[in-house]
Amino acid sequence: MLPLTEKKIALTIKEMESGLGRIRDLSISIGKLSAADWTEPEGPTPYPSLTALRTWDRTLLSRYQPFYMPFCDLCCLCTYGKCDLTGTKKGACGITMPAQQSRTVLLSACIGAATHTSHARELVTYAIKKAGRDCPINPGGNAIGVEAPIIRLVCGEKPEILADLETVLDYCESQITALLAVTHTGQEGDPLDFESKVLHAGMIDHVGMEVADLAQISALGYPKADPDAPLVALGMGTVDTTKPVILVIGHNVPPSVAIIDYLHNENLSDHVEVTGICCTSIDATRYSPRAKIIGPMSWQLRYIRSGIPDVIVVDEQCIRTDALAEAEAIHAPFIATSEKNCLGLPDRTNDTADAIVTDLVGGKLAGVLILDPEKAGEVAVRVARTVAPARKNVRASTDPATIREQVTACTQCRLCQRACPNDLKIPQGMKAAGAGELSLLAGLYETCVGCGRCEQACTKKIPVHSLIVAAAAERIKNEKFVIRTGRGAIQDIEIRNVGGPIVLGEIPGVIGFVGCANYANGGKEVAEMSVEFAKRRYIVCTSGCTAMSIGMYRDEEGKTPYEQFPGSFSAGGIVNVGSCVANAHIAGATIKIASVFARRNLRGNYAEIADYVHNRVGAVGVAWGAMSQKAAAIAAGFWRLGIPVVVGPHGTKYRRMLLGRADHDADWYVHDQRTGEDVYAGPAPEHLFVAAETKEEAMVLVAKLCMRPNDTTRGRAMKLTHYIDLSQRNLGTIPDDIPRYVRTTADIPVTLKGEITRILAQSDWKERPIPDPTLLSRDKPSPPKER
Amino acid sequence: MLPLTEKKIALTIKEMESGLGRIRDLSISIGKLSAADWTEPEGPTPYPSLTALRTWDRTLLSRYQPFYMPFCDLCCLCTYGKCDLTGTKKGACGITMPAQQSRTVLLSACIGAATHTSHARELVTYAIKKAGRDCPINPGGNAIGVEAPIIRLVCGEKPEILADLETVLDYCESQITALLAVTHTGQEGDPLDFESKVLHAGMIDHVGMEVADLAQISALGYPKADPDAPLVALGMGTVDTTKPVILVIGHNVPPSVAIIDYLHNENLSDHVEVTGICCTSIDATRYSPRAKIIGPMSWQLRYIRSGIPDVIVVDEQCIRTDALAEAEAIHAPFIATSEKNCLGLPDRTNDTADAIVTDLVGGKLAGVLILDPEKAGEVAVRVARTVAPARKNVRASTDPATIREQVTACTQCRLCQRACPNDLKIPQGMKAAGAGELSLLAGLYETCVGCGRCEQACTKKIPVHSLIVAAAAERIKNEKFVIRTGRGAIQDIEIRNVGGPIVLGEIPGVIGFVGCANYANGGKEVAEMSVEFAKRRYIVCTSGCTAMSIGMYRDEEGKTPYEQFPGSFSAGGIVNVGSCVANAHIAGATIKIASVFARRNLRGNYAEIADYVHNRVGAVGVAWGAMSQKAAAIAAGFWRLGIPVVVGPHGTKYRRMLLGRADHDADWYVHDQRTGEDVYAGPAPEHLFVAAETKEEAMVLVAKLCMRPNDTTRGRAMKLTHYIDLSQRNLGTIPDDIPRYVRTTADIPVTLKGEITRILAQSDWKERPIPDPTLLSRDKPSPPKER
Amino acid sequence: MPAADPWQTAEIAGPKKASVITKPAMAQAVIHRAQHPVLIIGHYAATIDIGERKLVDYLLDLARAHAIPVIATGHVNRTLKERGYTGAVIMPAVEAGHRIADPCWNGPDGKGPCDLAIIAGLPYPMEWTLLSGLKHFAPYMKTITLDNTYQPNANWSFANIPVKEWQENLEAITVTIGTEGQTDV
Amino acid sequence: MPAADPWQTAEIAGPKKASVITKPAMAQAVIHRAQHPVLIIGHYAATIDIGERKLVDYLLDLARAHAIPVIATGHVNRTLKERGYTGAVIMPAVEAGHRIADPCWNGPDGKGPCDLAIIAGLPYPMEWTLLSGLKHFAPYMKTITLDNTYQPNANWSFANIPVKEWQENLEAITVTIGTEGQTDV
Ligand code: SF4
Ligand code: SF4
Ligand code: SF4
Ligand code: SF4
Ligand code: SF4
Ligand code: SF4
Ligand code: SF4
Ligand code: SF4
Repeated sequence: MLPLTEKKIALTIKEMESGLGRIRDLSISIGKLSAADWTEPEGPTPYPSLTALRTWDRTLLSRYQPFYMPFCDLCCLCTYGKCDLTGTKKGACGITMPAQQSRTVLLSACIGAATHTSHARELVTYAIKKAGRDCPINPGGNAIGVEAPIIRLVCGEKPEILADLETVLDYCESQITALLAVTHTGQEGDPLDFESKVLHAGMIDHVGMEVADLAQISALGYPKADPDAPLVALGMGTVDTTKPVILVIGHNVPPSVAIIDYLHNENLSDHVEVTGICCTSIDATRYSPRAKIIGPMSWQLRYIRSGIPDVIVVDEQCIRTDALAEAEAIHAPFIATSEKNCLGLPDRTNDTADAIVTDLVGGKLAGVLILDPEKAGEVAVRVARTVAPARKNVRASTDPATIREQVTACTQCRLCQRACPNDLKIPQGMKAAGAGELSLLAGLYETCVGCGRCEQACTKKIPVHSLIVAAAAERIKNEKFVIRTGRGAIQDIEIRNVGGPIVLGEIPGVIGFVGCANYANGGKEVAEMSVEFAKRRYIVCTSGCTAMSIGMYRDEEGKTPYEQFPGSFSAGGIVNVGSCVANAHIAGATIKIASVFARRNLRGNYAEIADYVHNRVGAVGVAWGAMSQKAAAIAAGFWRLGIPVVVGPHGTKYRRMLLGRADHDADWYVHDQRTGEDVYAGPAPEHLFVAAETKEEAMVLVAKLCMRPNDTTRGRAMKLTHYIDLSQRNLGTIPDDIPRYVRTTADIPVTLKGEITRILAQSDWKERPIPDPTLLSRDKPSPPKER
Repeated sequence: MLPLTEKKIALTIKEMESGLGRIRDLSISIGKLSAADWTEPEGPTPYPSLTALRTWDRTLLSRYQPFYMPFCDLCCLCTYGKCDLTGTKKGACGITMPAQQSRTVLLSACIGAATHTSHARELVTYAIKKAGRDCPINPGGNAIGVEAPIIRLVCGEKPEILADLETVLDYCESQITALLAVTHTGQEGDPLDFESKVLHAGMIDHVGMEVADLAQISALGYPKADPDAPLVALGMGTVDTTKPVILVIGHNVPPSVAIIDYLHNENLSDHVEVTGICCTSIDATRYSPRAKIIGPMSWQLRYIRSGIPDVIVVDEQCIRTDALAEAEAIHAPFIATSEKNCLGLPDRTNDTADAIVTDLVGGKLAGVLILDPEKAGEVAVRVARTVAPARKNVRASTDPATIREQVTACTQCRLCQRACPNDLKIPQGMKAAGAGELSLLAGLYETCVGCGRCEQACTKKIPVHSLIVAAAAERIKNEKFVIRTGRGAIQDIEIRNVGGPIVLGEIPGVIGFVGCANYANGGKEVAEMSVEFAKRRYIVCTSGCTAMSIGMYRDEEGKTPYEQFPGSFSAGGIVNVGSCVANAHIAGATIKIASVFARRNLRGNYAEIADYVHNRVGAVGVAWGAMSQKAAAIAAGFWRLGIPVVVGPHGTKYRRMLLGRADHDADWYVHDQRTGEDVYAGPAPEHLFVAAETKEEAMVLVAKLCMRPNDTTRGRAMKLTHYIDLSQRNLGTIPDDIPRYVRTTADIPVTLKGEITRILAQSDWKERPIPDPTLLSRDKPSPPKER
Repeated sequence: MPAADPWQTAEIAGPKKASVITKPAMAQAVIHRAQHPVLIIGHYAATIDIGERKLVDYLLDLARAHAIPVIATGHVNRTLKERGYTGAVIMPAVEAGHRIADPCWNGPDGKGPCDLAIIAGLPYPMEWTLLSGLKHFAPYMKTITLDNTYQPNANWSFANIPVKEWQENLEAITVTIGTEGQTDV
Repeated sequence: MPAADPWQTAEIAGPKKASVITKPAMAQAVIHRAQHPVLIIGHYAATIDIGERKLVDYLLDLARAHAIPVIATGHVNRTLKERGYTGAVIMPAVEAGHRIADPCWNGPDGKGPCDLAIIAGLPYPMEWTLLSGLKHFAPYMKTITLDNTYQPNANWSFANIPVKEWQENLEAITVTIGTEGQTDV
């Protein structure tokens, strides 16, 4: 039976006779979420349809134009193809290359939004089962008034209990279905309309993420908006390998919860190590700080191949699709737990734990599918405890001699390097290793993202990645770090406290480091960048794999960033909100600035709030090692709020940038709500989506992109100080666009007064007013209210 | 506000006091569709989850193995890529080539299912607006007892009113979202699990299609399961070009309905031609037989470029994405009407019809977006009537002299031919045309699918397609045909009548020609095939563009197949069910054979019914010019029912076939429900998805694939007769696999007794029992009941 | 070896591409070396003119000269019978591909797994996809196409060559087949 | 002209591929012919060794010899300044691509739309995608890369050549630049 049959119901009956004989004023509302006492007036676009925010999207897209960089000249999406779309050529369906690229972006964003939404559906269903339909949504107790800023903003609803979230998900699913339909051959043809739909998909993605994290925070007792969320162990070096070790990989926490619960109930918590990779591990530590985080997704191969895990449990998302084969190679029993990731395994859900344990321990089965988290949890623990003793003896580590022996086969053909996404100089490492010098090979460990493509390419079947890892064995032992686990949402009081400083400029920006840092050196670079900005007293937010990468770093005193900086949403804080779905809290924080601090109405009022955020909240997202479709969707959700996103060089593979033209003055006028006039406000922020080539370039960009038309002179001076300083240090020069950002002489940082005054004098700079800025034209009819 | 707030509610209260003071036995069920009087017991899998039918899928897939034919060596789905997956190489996420190909198929199937489901959502919302939430679902009045076989089978629900369909769509959307999530990087890794999910997507697609057609039939008064649905005009030659001409393109009928209504209300029906391309046109003729069908989607360029349409109205799906540019080229005002296809046009939904008409007529705007079908209808008519008189004078036709002039630029570089999906010998046509001989060029018209890629490739900018069309001007004038418009569902009485003959073999099979015939000669070939099988007294079903292609054909007496054969679901009938979404009725008919004829329970009883259909109903689908993602989803829906699908040579681009191995005897055992034994039943049907290279090969295959284990000896003899006869005529020989299909000597066709007895004698043939067949193992636990 | 592009411009395959047959001896050597070749003849072979003859005639010459078992796809068997060739196994091209990719299949003649598929006369995109299936999933065997269009997914293919050059090649291949193939390919 | 494959094996582009620079004169001719070339220098130029010098040194030779305006991407400007070159315009590579693709943009020096982009020193996949953007959307200009890896999306690129060969080419190009380019490309 559909969960629909249990949807929230509000029933009011004024008069009635029994047996349904007479009824008067019977009012039943189903799926009506908003609390009766929510008096906030409804804005123009609750539950927006595909085009309801098209006007706002076009406003953004006319400033921030797509620059397409096709990743293939062809389209192969239907059997008419492949079609050659080079240049101005059209496909058999009439599509042009710009439309094809934006269509591909939409497809990615749909996959991303679907992934989060489907995950949210799993979590809500699970949370309801665990805590009941009436379990209140509670991300932070009294500290939080606006419990679901994105849902309020997008859906115009105020969810109160878990069951309310189901209706929100119905909406998300219907939008995703419609958006996916748009990618069908012979539908949308205009690139900007595709882009508008990308933004819609991104917005839906954020709704889905918010639902997901609200559900698990509420039902599982995670830290509730807690700046002092516990510090937990991070890194392969933290694992006590004398104990049985369970590895969980993925994003959907229920199996991990079941493992932890089972251990607790059986008094085994001290006797088994629960270790995790990817977001599941963060969420496991939100549930129990005893769990250990191994590292980001790129740690999968190296950790499995270490032989340490005695049992591997996977759920969904970002799991290597060859995880089963890798587990088999180390003879670790394997448990899949998600309908979305069955890996061809026999479904043992309906068998007894005893029977399953027997088959796994006896080696009758290499792996099983168990679609019942509790059963999976019990089986995982029991199997781990049974197989561990024997496995401890066989854990193979490749010694230097073996490495040298294996590398001798290398012909220096360079195919491994040509397959490596990071173009790593593997052949040189092989050569040196052959000559007895392992340091070059070991050095690759830092930049290797563990994708295994090198091994696939090697015609000599050299286990390249394994050798790199083996050569780096010492470093790995020292992978002992801490990370502050996911705190969840931002408190209203925090928002109130920083609202002023952000506007005044004591806080020059809010920077979110999100996604995974899967790029050569990407982990180290996000750590360095976050420390740099935290030191400069920006608010640094992070989540997911990037949050782990930040933790894998030490300052001179050996402190990780989480030990060095507070976890509060305040100047100089490094705020780990949680797993990937917790990204919603970062977007939510910017929205809450409009609501809690500036008292704007959120309810179904998307365009106004996005306009507020875009013009006033100096937030920038950084997805350094951008990789998956989820990342595309997350970024799109930020774009629709007008928040710029910077990606690393690999991010150019997302098919397009959204770039402003600082040299087109006309693009940068805003309406001044005080005077009603259009005022040049400078290219602030200059881009909506831009790839940086290096960490140094990224930092300068980020500092620049934090500027907003609404900055006070004090705020602007502060932001310019950082921008100029970062530019001087990293690019060796004062940026040449300073005149665009100086509105009045009061904007000029005191320390640079002379220099900047000289620059302004050499340009045709004129003082100009500081507007009360908006991009919304009040004259134009508001978009139709649909759906 | 969500439509959810208006979901169907069943309320029962036994006792209560006013003011909600005391309530007893209050039962409210929301989204509960099934009529209270529906006593059919519920099967094991109502609303099946992603894995609920995995066991059934694996049963099919173990017989019908995927043979992957990668359409590209690479994967480019995330920014880790591109990854080289050649051979056994794995991508950076660990994926293998078979998994990647099946993942791509899943992506296509998701897009297809989303397209139908989103379309269904539009239609249900529209139908409810038009006819009310309580409008009964009525596909055929008293003639139909099982109103929604697919919904009953899949969802375990019995929908009664339009509102009931919304809950069904909620389910579809949630499944599509989950399935799409499966395509995310790092989820499913097993090819067969991907394939199982493809089948799930196909099943959902069929639910979506059924919802869509039930909604429009019920609300718009279409023919209701009417074998004598009207014959309507088909072909460019049928248009009265002296009148203003409106062209509608797409699939979503509301704008067409509005045009027809407006004409009717204004007494203009005689004064304006309503012409259409693609399914919208079929549905327009279901609404009003005065509307005219121009042809399949491949007629878009040729018809627009003829200059005949005075106004072009597009909705969604299968519309050339350059339709706006083509419309502009002939100065025909353009109206887009779908959120899914906005084409960058200004949204004028909230403006008055007067204002929009003025802007379109005055040429101020080339096109507009109007998201209100009624308004779009009015505007279309008024604009057409205003602009038509002037446009009649400018309609350009390219005369032979102009053609000869234009072809002189041709360098015989052959780039056009190399771009042509059908490898047409355009350069030869150009050469001959240059020499004054147009017949070669004109001859290409028959095989050209109007994709325009030739023009895109020509470095001399020769308008190749236009010249082909111009050269064929005479033929086009003669495109005057008729088609029996879509009748909708199949009546229960028809099912009862054919159930016996199908089992007895008087009717050797049910063949569905679906999709679009976009392949060189594809249209002609589907017509010939359907006539051939109708003559042989198979039941021929068709829909969509293929139904049009079948109509564009005449026998020696000049009759189209629709004039030659009846429209009833009976031996020798050619049954046009309607537009693409009406394909649900073809699948539905096979399900109804199990239900209405064989009295099996449908309710949530998928595996048993699919097993019935697979083993007993000799149905085969043919999608000759397979093209879009929808076609992939439709095919997958048939596969899950165990119905084989034959595609044309382009169909190999779907990335894989599902092929049986006739030479593996062990694959073809079925359980005999009478004896409990496993019995060799022959490879019947031999394949689930197979591409034929030619029409001739396809016909032999289709005849063979109609055989089923349950065939009576009389039925088998009849089927063998056709199989052998078609093979002899087309392949010049008796097939060598006859011994596999002859179970007892009674199976041997009388006319071929001697020959076949000889063949059997030369093989190691032995008589064997005819089973009461099933592939379901009663011993194995039934799949878990989830969701 | 000269570069070659897919005949249908957009049908790019990927990193692994067919070697171009630049002279008949290459093809001869490939065919000669095979223990269990199979010849797949598509229906276009019956209609494509090469000089006075059809493609199918050259292919049958080859089959007969080397006793190569034939799989007839489409409806080409009708033509084979007209030519007096009755030994072909009839099956759809994709079914042939599926079986050939199975290292346990004993070939159309039951004599053992195929180690070389010689393919010609199929519609270009169908041959392309079929060869792709074999390229990826039949690692134990090789493929060669004798069409005059470049098929990147084969192991060996002609470039896109004119009919005359094709004819010369085919004549050389079919005439001298059976003699030692000397060229290293 | 020899065939060339993308340096990163899987980065196949499509039907339109770069002509391979087989001798310095080709590159010279291309550069010489340009009215408004622009030189985009990526950050790797500062780290890649070519003999005793860095790639950036060759590129600056070129810029200086031909007075080609320079766009410095990444953080390479720091190195340019160390080399005494202060005239570079600093912008992210993708922003440079976006502007260059605009036929109304007057180039980094304001002297007119670019008709040739000379690119080197970017991360391979980033350069690949950037060149793809220009290939498709900047029809009025040409692109050449001076890296020693084949970039299929440029109009001209070296094949994947060893450093020594690269060095010889770069020396020839930068030394003789400004003299008549004679080779037909
Ligand atoms: S779009 Fe991707 S899968 Fe398609 S041809 Fe290009 S690289 Fe291959
Ligand atoms: S979707 Fe369009 S461009 Fe892509 S393959 Fe199909 S017809 Fe060609
Ligand atoms: S595993 Fe490491 S070295 Fe190997 S290809 Fe991937 S990133 Fe490069
Ligand atoms: S691919 Fe293998 S053999 Fe070639 S250089 Fe790399 S490690 Fe050596
Ligand atoms: S999805 Fe996997 S195979 Fe495809 S590009 Fe990404 S990492 Fe590579
Ligand atoms: S329009 Fe016709 S001739 Fe031209 S490429 Fe398409 S099918 Fe071939
Ligand atoms: S592409 Fe143009 S020039 Fe070349 S053969 Fe075709 S029509 Fe002639
Ligand atoms: S048959 Fe094909 S082209 Fe025609 S309307 Fe249906 S899906 Fe579209």
